[in-house]
Amino acid sequence: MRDIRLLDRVFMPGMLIGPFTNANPGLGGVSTFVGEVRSDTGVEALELTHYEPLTLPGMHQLADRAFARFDLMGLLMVHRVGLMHPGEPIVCVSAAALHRRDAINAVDFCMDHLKSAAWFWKREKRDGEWHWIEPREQDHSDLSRWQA
Amino acid sequence: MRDIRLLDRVFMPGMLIGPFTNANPGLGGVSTFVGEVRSDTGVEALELTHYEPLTLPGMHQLADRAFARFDLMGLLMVHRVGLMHPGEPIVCVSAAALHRRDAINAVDFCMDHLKSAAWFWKREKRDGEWHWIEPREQDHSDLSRWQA
Amino acid sequence: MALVVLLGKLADLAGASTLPLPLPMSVELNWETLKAALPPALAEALDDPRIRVAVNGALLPNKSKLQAGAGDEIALLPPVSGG
Amino acid sequence: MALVVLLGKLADLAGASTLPLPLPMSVELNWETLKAALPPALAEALDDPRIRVAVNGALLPNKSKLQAGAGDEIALLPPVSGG
Repeated sequence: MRDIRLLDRVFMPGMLIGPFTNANPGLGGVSTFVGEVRSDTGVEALELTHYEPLTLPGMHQLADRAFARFDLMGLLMVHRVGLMHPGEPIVCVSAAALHRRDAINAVDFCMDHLKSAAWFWKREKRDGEWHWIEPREQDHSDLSRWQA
Repeated sequence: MRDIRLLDRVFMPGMLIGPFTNANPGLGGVSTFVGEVRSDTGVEALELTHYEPLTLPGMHQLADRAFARFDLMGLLMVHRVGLMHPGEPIVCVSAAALHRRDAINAVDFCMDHLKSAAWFWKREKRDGEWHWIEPREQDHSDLSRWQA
Repeated sequence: MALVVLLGKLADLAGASTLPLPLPMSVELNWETLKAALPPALAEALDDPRIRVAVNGALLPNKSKLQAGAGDEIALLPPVSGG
Repeated sequence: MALVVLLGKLADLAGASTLPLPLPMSVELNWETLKAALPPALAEALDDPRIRVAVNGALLPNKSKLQAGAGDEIALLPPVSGG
């Protein structure tokens, strides 16, 4: 079961994960990561821009790589785009597998690649002003973990 | 927010994770693993025995170690005991943190230690007969990942 | 009386998950006298070095140094099951 | 006409997220003529090697070999943001 989506409205991860889990009968484990807009950083709002002809195909290619690399039964990958506020979910990745190592590692893999290699551009509003977010060194080191 | 429990009845992870997420305002990410009784293996039922004076304190000590090792805002660790059937959740571990690496690694750490070092004894019913489950080599190698 | 609690497959060997041991208050149990008071098949299994012992909820670092008596709960703990 | 799509901070530099380029059907755009048709501040930013280019949704392995014309969508893609 594969469910890859870009959403331009607020979503509740529980509404996705319950049906996703039920759609993979016989699974041994489900690993899930939900990222939210942080509220500790003085950010008033976050805007994610995507480029439709690359972003969604890029997420599907990432799902293909996850299915090729891990023994998965299902993969859910949902990413918000547009304007968001602190506390709102940005991303939800959930993997169902017979064995927990595959489920946990697939989510880790997808998160590292979504954050660093997927076609999203982010800007933050602080004190009423918008600032673009640059790539971070941490993201590159996260990615390099998977190149062995 | 710390929520460590043994449950002797069937539970729905979504009923735990929603309130847990809400109890950690300002989080950056929530990582969750849910393990279920597999249905592909011919197992008709699974029984988990625990020894109350060791099992729950052991889970709290594991939570202490996770809080000491990772930068966490909250940790949920719920384990079923008693008689279970295929498709029922056995374990749910959820970690809330400012940064995803802490959340993901804390869940991975807790799962490896819960499976291998916590005080649970499991037996499976196949073809009407109960069989005790022995420790697996895989679990030891999972644990050794954290000893660096 | 002392209470022996048997976990995992040790409960099968004993035919029960608890075994009350009638004991006068004055008697001290050590590892050898405990085993002598248990069913032979169970006693034999207990020397497996992977089997741990807890007295009143506290794990013993070395089960052969067991000291217990009337009123104590002695738990016999085989290796825990894997995933 | 060709359409230039600007992502991330390139949209700020251009003052818009799309720039229509009026072009006769017969004119071919290459990397230099594209830059010449764009606002100077934007054109200057584009030589940053981290900026990628896609034509009609296909990433170019080498943007300096760009070939496009009327009816094409040219996307200018700065590095994506980290976490």
